[in-house]
Amino acid sequence: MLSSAILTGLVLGGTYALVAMGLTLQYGVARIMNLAYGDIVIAASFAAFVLFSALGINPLLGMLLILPLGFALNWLIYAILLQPLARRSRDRGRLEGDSILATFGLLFVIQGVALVIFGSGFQSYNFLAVPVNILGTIVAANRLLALVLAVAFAIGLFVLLTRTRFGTVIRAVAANPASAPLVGVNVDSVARFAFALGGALAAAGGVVISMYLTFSATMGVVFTMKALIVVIMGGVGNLMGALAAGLILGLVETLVSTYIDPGLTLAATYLIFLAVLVVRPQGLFGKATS
Amino acid sequence: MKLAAALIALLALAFVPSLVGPYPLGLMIGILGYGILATAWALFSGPTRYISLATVAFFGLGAYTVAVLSETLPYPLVLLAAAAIGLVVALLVGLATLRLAGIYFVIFTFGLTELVRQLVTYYEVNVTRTLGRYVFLPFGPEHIYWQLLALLAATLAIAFWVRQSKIGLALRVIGDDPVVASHLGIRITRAKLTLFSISAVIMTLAGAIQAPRWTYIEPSIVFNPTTSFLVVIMALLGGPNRLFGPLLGAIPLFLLFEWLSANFPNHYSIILGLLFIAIVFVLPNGVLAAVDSVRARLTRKEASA
Amino acid sequence: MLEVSAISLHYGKHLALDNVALSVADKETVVVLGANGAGKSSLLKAIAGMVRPNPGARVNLDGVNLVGRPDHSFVEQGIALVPEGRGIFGDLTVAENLELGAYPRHARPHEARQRALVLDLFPRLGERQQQIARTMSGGEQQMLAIGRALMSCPRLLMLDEPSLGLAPIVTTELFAALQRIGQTDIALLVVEQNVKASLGIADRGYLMEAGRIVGTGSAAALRSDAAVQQAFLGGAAPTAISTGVFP
Amino acid sequence: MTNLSRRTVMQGLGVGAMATALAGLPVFAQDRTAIRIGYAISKTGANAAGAGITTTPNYLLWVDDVNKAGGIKLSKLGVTLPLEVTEYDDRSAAEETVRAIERLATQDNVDLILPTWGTGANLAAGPTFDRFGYPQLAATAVTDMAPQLAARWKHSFWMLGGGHDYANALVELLVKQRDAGTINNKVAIASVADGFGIDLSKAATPAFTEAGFELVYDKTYPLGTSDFAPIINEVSGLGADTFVAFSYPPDTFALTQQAVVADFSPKVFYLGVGTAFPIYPGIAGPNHNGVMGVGGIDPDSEAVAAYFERHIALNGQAPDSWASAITYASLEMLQQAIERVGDIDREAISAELSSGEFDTIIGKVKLVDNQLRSLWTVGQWQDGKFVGLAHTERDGSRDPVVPKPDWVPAT
Amino acid sequence: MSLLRLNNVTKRFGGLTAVNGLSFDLAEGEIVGLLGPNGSGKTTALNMISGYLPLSDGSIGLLDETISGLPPEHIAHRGVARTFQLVRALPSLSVGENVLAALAFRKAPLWGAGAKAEIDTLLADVGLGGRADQPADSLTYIDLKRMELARALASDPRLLLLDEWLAGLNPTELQAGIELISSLRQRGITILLVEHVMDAVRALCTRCIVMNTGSKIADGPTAEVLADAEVIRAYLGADHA
Repeated sequence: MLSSAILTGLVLGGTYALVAMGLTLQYGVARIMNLAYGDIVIAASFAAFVLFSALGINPLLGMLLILPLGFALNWLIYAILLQPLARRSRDRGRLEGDSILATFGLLFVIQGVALVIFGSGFQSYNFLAVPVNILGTIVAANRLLALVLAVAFAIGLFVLLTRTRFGTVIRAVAANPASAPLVGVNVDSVARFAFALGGALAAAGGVVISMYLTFSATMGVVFTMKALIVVIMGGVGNLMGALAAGLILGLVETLVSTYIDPGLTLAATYLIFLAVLVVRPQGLFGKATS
Repeated sequence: MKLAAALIALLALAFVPSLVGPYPLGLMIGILGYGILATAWALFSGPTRYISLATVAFFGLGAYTVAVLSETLPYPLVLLAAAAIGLVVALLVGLATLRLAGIYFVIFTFGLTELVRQLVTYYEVNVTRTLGRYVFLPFGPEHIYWQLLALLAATLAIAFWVRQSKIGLALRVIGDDPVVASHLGIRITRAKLTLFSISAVIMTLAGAIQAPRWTYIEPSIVFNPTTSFLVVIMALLGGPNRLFGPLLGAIPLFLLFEWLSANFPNHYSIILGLLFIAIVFVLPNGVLAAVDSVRARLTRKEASA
Repeated sequence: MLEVSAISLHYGKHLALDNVALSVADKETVVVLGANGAGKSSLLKAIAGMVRPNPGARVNLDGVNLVGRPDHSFVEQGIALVPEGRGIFGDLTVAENLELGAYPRHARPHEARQRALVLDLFPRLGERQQQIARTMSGGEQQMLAIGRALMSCPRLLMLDEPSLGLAPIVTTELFAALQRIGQTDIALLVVEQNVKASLGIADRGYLMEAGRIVGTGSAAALRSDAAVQQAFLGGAAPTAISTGVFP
Repeated sequence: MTNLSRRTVMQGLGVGAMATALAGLPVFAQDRTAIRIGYAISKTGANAAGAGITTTPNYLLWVDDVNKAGGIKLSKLGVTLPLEVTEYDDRSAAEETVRAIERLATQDNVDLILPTWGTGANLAAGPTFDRFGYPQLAATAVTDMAPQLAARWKHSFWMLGGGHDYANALVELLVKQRDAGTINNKVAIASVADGFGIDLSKAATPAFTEAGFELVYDKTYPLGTSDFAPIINEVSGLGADTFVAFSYPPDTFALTQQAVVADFSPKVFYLGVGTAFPIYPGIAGPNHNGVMGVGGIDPDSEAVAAYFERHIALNGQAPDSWASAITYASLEMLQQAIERVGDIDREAISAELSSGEFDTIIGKVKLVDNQLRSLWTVGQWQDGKFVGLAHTERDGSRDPVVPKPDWVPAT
Repeated sequence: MSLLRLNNVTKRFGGLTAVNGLSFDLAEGEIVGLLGPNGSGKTTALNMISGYLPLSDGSIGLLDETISGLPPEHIAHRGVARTFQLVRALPSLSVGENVLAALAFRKAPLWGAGAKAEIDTLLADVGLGGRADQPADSLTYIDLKRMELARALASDPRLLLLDEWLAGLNPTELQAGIELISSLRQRGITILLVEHVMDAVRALCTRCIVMNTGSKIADGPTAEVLADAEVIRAYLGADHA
């Protein structure tokens, strides 16, 4: 029972981590507090849905198309919409305020376009809803996929960030963008790349969750908030933090549901989130600022 | 002189319900509601720059207090109880968030709102076995309007007083540099808690007063996180560090929402979103700052002419 | 090598630089002296491309005007700046900071050579390769900042008050290191308040006041000039400079 | 439209008190070129999905049907007039709903106002409809308070019953199955902690207990839950032949998927809102067969079949098999009431709605104390249709298939 | 009687001991230099005195009272004011408001008209006369330092902690700065000065305390301390001895 609950929790946590990972990159490196993040996730879900139901393209193959599209779209969003704001305000507080306002607008635009195209109804389809038996616990393959992808992305990005020169450049921009030009780093293009990569990860999350979650055009904000919770709990800009926080939230939710009361799952996740911040104001893996 | 003008304006506004129809009155109620929330929000968040998303937590608690107590207590006592509950929760929240800053504070306050909503839901579902509650108070829109008008006047008066007072200066110092603040002898915790509580009590009352307008209260109605976001946007748009800034942010935005949802019900989202983006680019420092700069340009032109 | 002319810069309404011109020859060490607020830092930032001067300005490196290019491209042309406050990547290790120093394309092939040079100049950085930069002392951070700049194979290295806040013994070490750098192919442009020490390693100097260059001369001449002695080594009112000692 | 709204905004600024006074003037018959219908509906926000399935398409269909047929005949005025629509987005907020109705009633002076989607919003709108004397045909509100509300607001009509109706019908149906020996005595219930789930579970829990069932699981889960593995895992080990979820659409779909994955295939699998949605068979695949849920239609009714066809033709999607038909029927009632009154006299129309008998796609309908009592309460997917098994007034046209077919594992 | 007494003051950050068993006394009216290499623990010591950092061990007394363990605002109210190594202006306030912030929250607060006169006096004292209404973020580096000093003085301190207040000044400015600090002695303010500018230390300090790697290595009259062999080895270097 316990092992089953833990496994189920980890699988759920994988979804949370997967959805949050792109946001931590966008916020940590490009310093964009992206309130439209969840709508990118939903947009990718719709794309996967269309490919699957209209063209019969397997979502896993669809990902090969949707990920680059997500990258390109977010690249454009940054270049057109956010880069001027970032240039205008080199200090962090100002950019935070501006990016909240601008991406709040973007949220409505993406949601509005989705509403016009797809209407407001629920969309859902089934893919990979096959049982996988792990140590006697049955989990759905599509949910397991989310966990596997979350772990793979986290490790892959971790290696990219810590073991390559380009990764060091990205971390340098994240830590001290004002100094980056001194070593010849084009902050704009690194931030744009990080934002676009974050967008591609969001798209990956969107494709995977569309295989098992019901979604609608107006649901993006749900994912934005969940992702923000995970990112903040893990510590801004920290991929491993996002992974850990996602898994912890999944575990807490499942354990509370199994052993206490399903009615308290969300209360428990918020409680654990708040408790973490009260004890560690910079998040699980964040650096103390002083 | 200014005081007299303010009182005359207040008096004039008090006669609005007898002059206009129900729909304009409804608009005024909406504007007052958001104007109060935005002004109260800026009371704390303007000088300290702590962006709080807990607005709707207090708003919702106010509404729920009315829903729970309106049958058993006389109305003034219900409002008093709402204020007291808002105060207690504000103190708890304030103490919990003392060490948080920046985005951590923002999302913490959001999480807190959701926690309050979840706990209220759980309590209602498992203890009272109902979710929605009904508020049948004998109030028409004009009664709600008058109460909101009084609350807005009080909020502006408090905001005015805070700006003149030592505590207002203390908050600005804290917002700039809390380390310096403490070394100058400012009791940071006390200053922050005081203003956060005042702001929260006002928000709670705003929720309490508007509850009878909906008849039916349930968590998804009164703890709607969109409200918190809108309040932040309105205050930022108007300029959170000016007395009338938040109010002047609330009015055009509210009317804009109304106009768009009426004229473009099917493309509301897209147009609104584009307008938001345009605002960020065109009015980078808020409406009042833009008005100021236009005025400055005009005076310069006059001077040179 | 470096010819700067007609640099003016506004911060809002404030005129920080007023039609400044200066030059640095190959391998030369040049120091800029002046009161706080005279515009020395702004000048270095303008030359390094960190701020964009008013139209008409020229920052010519071997005859090519760099003004208007993006900020990050200046270091690729061979102009490295060690800014005030050092600007190191505090969250990264010493080794990573140095690695980033060699990020400009032209510097990458020479990374190993430059690292050897830096570690020879500042042996302490070698001992601390894996340390997080932020946790080092002020003197070590300054060395790292200089080392990182050297990693970019600069032709011109600019330093903004490198000795600020450093203990006397570290200041001595620092100027010794700068002197060694000055003896290589690298030209130095230094802004300093430590007039004695900086003139000690410099070939030439400029005097700045209120955003303008008000005088220039060889280091030896400046050192021995009575008016400079008075203005910068105690006693006289700053107006002594503005009377134009070195027309 | 644009001019009107600009004027409205001006008034909001407190400038146009005069205009408001003028706007109160009655519209004379000879000016009339259309019957003006207004509604505020959730096009964005949390309620948009529900409204987009059940409410908006039916409003569009009804307007289309009426106008294609030439309009509504106002015999007292001697004209037949088409419908003209003013629509707003209430953004899923009660405050907006209330204000939009004020606007429709006093600013736009529409002839009739159609209600928004959802229980909470309809309750919130109640006093405002009442204040302006507009009939409110609440077709998507489930509340046990309906009798009291109908008494309080004379112009309100509650078309979808209360939690007790659905819970009792389900229990009654299951009692028969148990007594026949088809299912065992154990029942597991999971309810969404939101208005609908609580209303139903509050009614169902005592009903099951009184009927002698053993409730092996009876818990709520929060709105917005996305993973039901813990609940399904726990319930599957409890030996209940009957699983009941008073759930919302996303939960309904996720519960189905999870039950299939976990191979938890109880003999009775009953889910709340969403089972009756046209996309349910698409999501559940072959496994939709035999799943029970709230609502239902009469599969043998030609009127319903024709309604489905028209709905698909206009909206590109099928209606749901619960509240959609009720919504459409409520509009037919409204239309017939108007024609019988022969004028836009809202008092008379309300009175007719209260007392008259109407011929609708769900059959002959007569309200009892302003409530529609003739409702399909339990439905089941059989042969591609969500057929009604239990009805508040007549016998079910179909027998329940119990046990339902075993899940077909996904491939 | 001593004004300030540090007794075995120790600060550990994780495994690192930044200040190790530091003890010294300051007599009322003294100007004392606190010297030492970068990273030797001087600023950490100041931070503990002002209450910004809690002590790991030891105690700090001001007059007869133990102040260690008190928060900064309480220590400020007992008469300790400071400046910061990197100037910390309050950028969104005006110059005058920067000073007012100290006046308004000190132990004997000033507010309103009385405060205004005091602001003008203090600003004039540091050479910023007539600039009260200017925004603080428009000041140059040296003027920010002046403003920060005026703000510290506005707290009406007994003990003033100056953390490299003279750093980054050119020789002329330095001369003016030294005179300004020297004039504070006449107000009866005791000053503890962390400084690397030896000319200033020699000109101002009657006594110096030198730290190295967290511990005190010398304490005595300035001339003696600066001639001390260990101080020369660890801090001054042969050139500056």
